[in-house]
Amino acid sequence: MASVLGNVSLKFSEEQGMLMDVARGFLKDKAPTDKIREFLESERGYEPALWQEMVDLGWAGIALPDSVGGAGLGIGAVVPVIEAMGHALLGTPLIDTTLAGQLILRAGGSEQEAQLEEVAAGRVATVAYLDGADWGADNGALNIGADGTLDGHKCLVGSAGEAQLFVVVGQQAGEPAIALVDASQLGAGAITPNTLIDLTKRTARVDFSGAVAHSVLSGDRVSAALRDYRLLGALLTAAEAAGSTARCLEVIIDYLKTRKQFGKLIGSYQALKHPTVDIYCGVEDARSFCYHAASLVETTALSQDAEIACRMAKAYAGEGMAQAGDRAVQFHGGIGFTWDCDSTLFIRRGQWSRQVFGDAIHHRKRLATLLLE
Amino acid sequence: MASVLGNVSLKFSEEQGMLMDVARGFLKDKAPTDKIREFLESERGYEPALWQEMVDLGWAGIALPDSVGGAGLGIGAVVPVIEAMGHALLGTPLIDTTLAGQLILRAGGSEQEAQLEEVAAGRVATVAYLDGADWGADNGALNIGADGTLDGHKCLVGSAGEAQLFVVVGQQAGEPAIALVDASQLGAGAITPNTLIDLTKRTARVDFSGAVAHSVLSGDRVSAALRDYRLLGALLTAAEAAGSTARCLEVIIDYLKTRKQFGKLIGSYQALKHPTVDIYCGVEDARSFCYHAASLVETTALSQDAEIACRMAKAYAGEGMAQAGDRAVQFHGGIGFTWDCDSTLFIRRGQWSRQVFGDAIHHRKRLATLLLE
Amino acid sequence: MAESKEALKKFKTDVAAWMKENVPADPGFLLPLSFLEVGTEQQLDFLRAWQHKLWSAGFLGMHWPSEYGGQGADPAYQGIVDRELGRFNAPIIFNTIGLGWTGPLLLEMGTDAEKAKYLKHILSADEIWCQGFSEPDHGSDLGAVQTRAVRDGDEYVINGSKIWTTLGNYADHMILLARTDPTAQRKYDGLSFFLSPMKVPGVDAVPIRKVTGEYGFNQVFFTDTRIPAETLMLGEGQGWGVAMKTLEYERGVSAGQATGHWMVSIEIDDLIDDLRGFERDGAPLFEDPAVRDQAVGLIMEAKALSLSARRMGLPALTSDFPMGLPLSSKYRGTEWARRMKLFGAAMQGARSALYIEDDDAHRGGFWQRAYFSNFGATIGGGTSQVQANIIAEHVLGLPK
Amino acid sequence: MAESKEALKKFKTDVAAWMKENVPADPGFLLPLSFLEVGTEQQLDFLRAWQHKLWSAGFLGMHWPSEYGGQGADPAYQGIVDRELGRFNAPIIFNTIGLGWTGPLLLEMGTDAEKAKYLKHILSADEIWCQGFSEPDHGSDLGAVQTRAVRDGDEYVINGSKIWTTLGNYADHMILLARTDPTAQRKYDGLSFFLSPMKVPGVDAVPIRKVTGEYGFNQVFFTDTRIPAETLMLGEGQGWGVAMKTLEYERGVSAGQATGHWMVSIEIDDLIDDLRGFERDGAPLFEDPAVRDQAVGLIMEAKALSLSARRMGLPALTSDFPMGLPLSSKYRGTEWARRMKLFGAAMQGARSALYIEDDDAHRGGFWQRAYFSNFGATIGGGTSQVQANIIAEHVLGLPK
Repeated sequence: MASVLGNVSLKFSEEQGMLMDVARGFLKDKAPTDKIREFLESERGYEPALWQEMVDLGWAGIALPDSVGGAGLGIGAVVPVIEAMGHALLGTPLIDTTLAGQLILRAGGSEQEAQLEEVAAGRVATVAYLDGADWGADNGALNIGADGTLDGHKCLVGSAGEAQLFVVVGQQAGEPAIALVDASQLGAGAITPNTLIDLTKRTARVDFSGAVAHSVLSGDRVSAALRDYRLLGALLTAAEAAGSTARCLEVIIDYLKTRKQFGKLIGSYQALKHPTVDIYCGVEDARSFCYHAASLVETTALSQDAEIACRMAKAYAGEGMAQAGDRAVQFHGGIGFTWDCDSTLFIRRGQWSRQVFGDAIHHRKRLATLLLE
Repeated sequence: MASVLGNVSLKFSEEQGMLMDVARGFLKDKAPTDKIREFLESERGYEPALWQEMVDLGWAGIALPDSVGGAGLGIGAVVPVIEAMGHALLGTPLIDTTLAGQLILRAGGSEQEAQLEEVAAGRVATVAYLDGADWGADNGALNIGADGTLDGHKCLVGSAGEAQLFVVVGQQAGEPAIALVDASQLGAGAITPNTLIDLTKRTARVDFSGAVAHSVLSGDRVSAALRDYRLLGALLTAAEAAGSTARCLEVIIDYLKTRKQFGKLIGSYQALKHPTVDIYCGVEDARSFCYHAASLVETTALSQDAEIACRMAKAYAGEGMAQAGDRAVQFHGGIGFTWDCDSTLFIRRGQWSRQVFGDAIHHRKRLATLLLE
Repeated sequence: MAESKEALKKFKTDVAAWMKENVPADPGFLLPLSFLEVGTEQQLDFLRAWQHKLWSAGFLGMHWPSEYGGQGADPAYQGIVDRELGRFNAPIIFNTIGLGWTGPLLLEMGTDAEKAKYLKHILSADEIWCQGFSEPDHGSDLGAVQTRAVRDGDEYVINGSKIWTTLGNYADHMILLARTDPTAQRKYDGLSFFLSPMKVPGVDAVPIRKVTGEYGFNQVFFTDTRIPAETLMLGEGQGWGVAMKTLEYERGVSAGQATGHWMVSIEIDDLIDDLRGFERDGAPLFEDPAVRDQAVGLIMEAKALSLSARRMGLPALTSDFPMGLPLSSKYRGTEWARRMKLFGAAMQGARSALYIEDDDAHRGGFWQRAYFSNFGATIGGGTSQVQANIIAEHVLGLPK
Repeated sequence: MAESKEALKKFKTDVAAWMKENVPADPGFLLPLSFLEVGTEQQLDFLRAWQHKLWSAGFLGMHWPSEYGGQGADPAYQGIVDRELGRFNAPIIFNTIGLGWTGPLLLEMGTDAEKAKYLKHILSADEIWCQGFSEPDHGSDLGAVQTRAVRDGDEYVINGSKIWTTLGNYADHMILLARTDPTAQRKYDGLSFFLSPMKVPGVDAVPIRKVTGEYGFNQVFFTDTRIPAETLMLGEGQGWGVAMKTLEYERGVSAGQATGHWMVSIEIDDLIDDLRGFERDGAPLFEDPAVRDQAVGLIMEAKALSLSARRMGLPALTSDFPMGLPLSSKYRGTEWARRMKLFGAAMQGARSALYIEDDDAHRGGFWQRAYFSNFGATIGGGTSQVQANIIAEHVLGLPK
C-alpha cells in the first residue's frame, strides 16, 4: 500500500531563485511599510506606477506560455514572487490577474491567445467566481445567454475597480461556462466596492446583468479548469500568507528584543518566547508546503498529489497567519491594540488569508477523503 | 429560544459535604501512596479489610433506597466519595458495585429488592456490558435463553475476579435484556484477567456461556436503564478523574516548588508554570461539571439536562486527566520517566479515564446533536 | 435593611415597564459595546442623554445617598435595574470611571466637600471622568509612574503623559496618579492621587485609533498644567494606596458602583443563533462536523464559566484553592471570549472578509469588530500572560 | 573516492539478498524499539547475536579501517546497509554508544593503542559500551558533574553516581565524565574523560524501571572504584571538550558512526494502517469526522517534517534562518511523535485500556508502550522546553 505521505518532492529552480531575489529586492526598495500605509488609505490600494514596474519585470506573465508573451515558467514560479509580496504586505492585482490568466489558459483554447497576450502585457484581469459566502458551494447561478448576455451578479470580485477583463464563472444552457467580459460592458453602478478586513485588499460586488461577453468558454475543460483555479487560488493565497507570517514573525521578534517590562526584555519570558517559536515553526511549514506544491503544479490538469499539496499549503499557511496575527496584537500589549502598530495589519491579513479559497476546516475535510479513503 | 447553556444549576447538599469530608479523611488515613503502591502489585488491587471498612461506612449503599438498606441519597451523593477515591488513586469495586446497583434499580422491579439489599450490604457486584472495544456500539450480542441460560462473553468486566453478582447485558428473544448471574455459575477458566494500563484497576474477559441467570430483567425499562447506566458510568468516571487530576496537580506543584535546574526553581519557568495553570483550570472545570451533573441525576430516568451534564463532565474530566498525566511525566524530567515516580500512576490513570464510557470525541459528537439541533 | 421580596418584585415590574417605554431604539449608527469604545461625538451625545434619562427616572446610583443625587436605597434595587438593562439590550451607561470607580472611592474615603462637588454630576452625566494611571513605556507597572506633580503655592504643576485614557478627550476630570516625590526611598511612597480637572490649559488629549479602526482611547499630555492643590486626595505620598483601592473597584472586588451596566456582554447564544444562517458546502453551517465540534467546545467552556460563577458561592466546593475561581476568572473569561468572537468572525465563509462599513457585512461586521475589541480585555488590566503568573503564584503557590 | 553508481547498485542487491536470508524472524518476545530499551538478558543475547552476524557478514562499520575490524570502504556502503536494515524491519543494532559515539571519537582523537584495544570488540558486540555523563540532580547540566576521579599512582579512584545509563548493567566499558579538579576556576576545566572499565570492583549498576514497566536505564554507583590511569583520554582537564565532541556524534552533527540503525522508527503509515481495523459507533474508525480530522492533522505534520528534511538541502529556501530547520527538528519531531503515538494509544476504544502483557491488547500494546517510551525523546537530550529556548535564542535571536 502506498504511504499516506504520498509525494514529498520539493524542488526549487534557478528561475524561482532569481525571481525570489529580484522580488525581495524590488519590494524592499519600492514597498516599505510607510508606502504600504499610504496605499491602505488610497482608493485602489496601490500605485499604478508601481504596478507598471511589476509588469515591466514580467511578473504578470511568469506563468503564461512564451507564445503569448509570457515567461513560460509555470505557476510554480509565481510562488516566490507572491510570497515576497505577502512579506511586503503589498496588494496590487497580481494574484487576481495571474489566476485569471490561469483560468483562461486552462479552460480556453488557442482562440484566447489574444486575451492572454494582453494579460501578460499587464492588462488587469480578474475572476468573478463567488455567488455567495460559501466557498464550498457550486458557483453557477449567473446565467450566460446563448448570445453571451449575462444575467446576475458576483461577490467579492478581486481588483474589480481596476480590472479591464472579467473572467466570469457561470452557466450556459445549464452547463458550467466561463464568460470573458470587458470592463466597458459594465453599467454605471455595477461595481459596489467592499470594505474589507484586510486593508491592503480591494474587492467589490459586481452586477453583470446586461453585460455581453466577447467569448464564452464551455465544454469539458471548464470544470477541470475551475477545480484547478480553486486549488491554485488556495496555493497563491498560502504563499502570500507564508510571506506575511514571516514578516509578522520579524516584527514580533523585534519587539520582543527591545521592549522591557518589569525590568526585563519581554522576549526573555517563555510565555512569549515559546509561542513565538511555534509561529516560527509554522512559517517553516507553510513555506515547505508552498514550495512542495509549487513543485507539483503543472500546466496540465492538476494531479491528485498537487491537489493534496495545495490544500495542505492553504490549511497550514492560512491558520498560521491568523494565529500569528492574533499573537502579534497580544504580544505588543497596549501598543498592539492601536491602529498604527503593524500588528493591526497582520491580524487583518490573518483573517483574510484564512478564509480566501476556503479555510482549514474546508481543506482538511477534503484531505480526509483524499488521504483516508 | 432557550439558551444553549441550558440548565446551569449547581447544588451541594449537607449530606454531600459530610460524605466528602469523611471520605477525604478516611482515604488520607487508610490509602496513602505507599499503600496504593502495594495494592498495584496485588492480585485484586485492594485489601479486603479496607473494602469492608468502606462498606461499613455505608458507601456501597449511598445511592440505594432506604427500603433495601441504602442511604437513599441518590447517585449524586456518590460523586464526592468517588472524587476522593480518585484523589487517593484507590481502586476497589466501589464504582462497579454502585453502577451495578443503579442498573438493577433502574431496570428491575420490586422483585430485585433482595439483590439490592445484598449490594447495599457490600456484596461485590459488577455490570458486564461491552461486547467489544467500541463504546458506541450496541452491546447485545450475548444471548439469554428463555430458560435463563447465557451464551457468549463480555469484555473488560470490572472487578470480575471479586464480583459475586454479575449484571449481564444481552438480549433475550431479540430484545434487550439483563441477566443477573451469581459468580458460582461461572465455569473454571471463565474469567481471563486483563493487564490494564491503569495499574490500580482490575477487569477481565468473562465467558458466560452455560451460566444460568437467577433473574432476567426485560421490557421497556431496560433500554432506558442502559442509557442511564452509560451516563452514570461516564459521570462516576469523570468524578474519579477530577479527583485524580487534582492530586496530579498537587504532585506537579510540589515538584515545581522544590526542583531546581540551571540554578532556579523550575516552577519559576513560564513554560512549566503556565501549563500548570491550565491544568488547574481544568480541575476546576471538571469539578464544576461533576457537581452540576450530580445536582441533576435523579432516581428516575435521566433528563436531557442530566444527559448533557454527564457527557460534558466526562468529556472535560477525561481529557483533563489525560493531559495532566502527560504533562506530569514531562515536567518531572528524567525522574518522571521512571516507574517509581507518581507521574507514572497519573499518566496511566489518564489513559483509563479518557476511554472508559467513551472519550471526548464520543461525547462531543452526541452533545452536538443535543445542543445544536 | 433587608428588602421584602414583594417590594423588589414590584420594583422589577416597574423598571421593566419603564424600560419598555424608554430604552432607545437603534440610532442608526454603531453604538459602543463598552465604555472603552466611545469614539465619536455622536456616540457621546447619545449616551450622555441616555444616562441622564436613566438617572432622572431615579434608576442610577440608587444606593448612593440622596444628598448626592442617589436614591438612598438598598443595593438590591440597582441590581434589579442593571439586570433589566441587560435584558432589554439597553445601551451602556458610559460614565464608568465616575460611576464605577471615582464615585465609590469618594463615598468611601472622600471629604464631604468632595462628595458634594462631584457625585451628582457623575450620575447626571454632566461631568465625564477619565483615569490617568498607565503611562507609555510602563504598561501595567504602576509603581514606575513618571508624571510629575510639583507643589507651587495653591497649585500643583503637572508634567508628563498618560496613555489608554478612555474618554480622555471628552472628560471634565481625571483621577490622576502622579509623582510628587521622586526621591522617596520606596518608589510607591513618592506617588500622590489627584482629582484633576481636564478643561484647563496645558492638557492635551490626543485620540488613539484602535485596531478596530475606531477611537476611544487617548494619550493625554500635561505640559506645565496648573491644577488646584485642593484636588489632592488625602495627602502627598498616599497615592499608591488610593490607586490600589481604585483598582479594587475596577476589578469588582469592592462594591458601591452606581451601575454595572458598562458593557454589552456577548454571550454564547448570540454566537450560535447568529451563525445558523450561514452555509458551508451548500448545507447549514452547523451540519459540518468540524464546525459542530468547535461550537460544542465553546458552549462547554461557556457553561464551565457559568458553573464556576455559581460554585464560588459554595465554600465546600472551593476550599482547596479558595482564591482560585475569582483570581482566574478574568484570564479564563477573556481568553474564552477571544476565541468565541474569533469563531464568530471566522465562520462566515467569504463574508468573514468584510468589515464594519460594508453593507453586506453580517450584522455590520459585529463579530470581526468584537474579536478585535476583545484584545482590550486580554491586554488591559494585566495581560493574560500576567494573569497566568498571578494564578500560578497566588493560587498555586508557584515561585515567582 | 567517489564510488561508481553501478558498484553501489550491485552492492545494494547483494545486501538485500543477504537481508532476505538473514534478518531474524519475530523471536516471540518484545524487542526493543531503540537501544535505550534493552531491558532483559533475553533481548541482550538476541541482539548481540544479531549484531555479530551483521558484522561477520561485513556489513557493519564498513567505512571503519580494516585493521580495526571494518571494511575500509566508502561511507556510502554503510548508508546502503542501513537503509536496507530499515526496509527489512531488521532488529536494531544495539551497541550504540560504542558504534555511534565512542568509535567515531576514538577514530578521530584516540591513540593507536586505544583504537586497537577497543574498536573491533565494539563492532563484534563482544564488548558493550555505556555512557556516564548525566548525574542525579543535575539533569542536562553537564558542567555540574560531581563524580570524583582522584589520581593514585597508576590508577584513578572514582566515587559518585551516574544516571540514565543505557545498557549500564550489561556494559564492559563506560565513557565517563568525572571531576579531577574541584578547585578549577572554570568548572569545565576540572573535568576529565575516561574509557572506564565496568567489570571491576566498586561498580554497581542498578536497573531503573521505566514508566513503560520495562527496564533499560541504570543508575551506576562508583564506590572507591579503581581504574587504570591509562584509561584517561587526552589529559586531565580536557574532559569537557571530549564530552562536547561526543555529543556531536550523538546529535548526528559529526559523522563516522558504524551504523545509524539504532532505532526502529514508527511512521505515520504504521498509525493509519493500524487503526483501520478499529470501529467507532459501529462503523470503521476513520468514518468518524473528528477522528478523520485529527488523523489528517497528524499526516500533515508528518509531511511537514519530511518536507523540512528535504528543504534543508535547498540553501535558497533556508537562508532566512539558516540553522532553523536543524535546530528545531528534535523539538518538532519528538513532540509530533508523542502526539502521534498517543493518538494510536487513544483511538482503540475500550482496548486503549489494555497494556503490553494482555493477550487482547492490540499488537501487544504497541501504541501505549510507544507513547510512554516517547517521553525518553521529549525529555532526554534536552527537554522540549529547553529545545524551545534553544530555538528562540539561537535561531530567532531572542534574549535568554
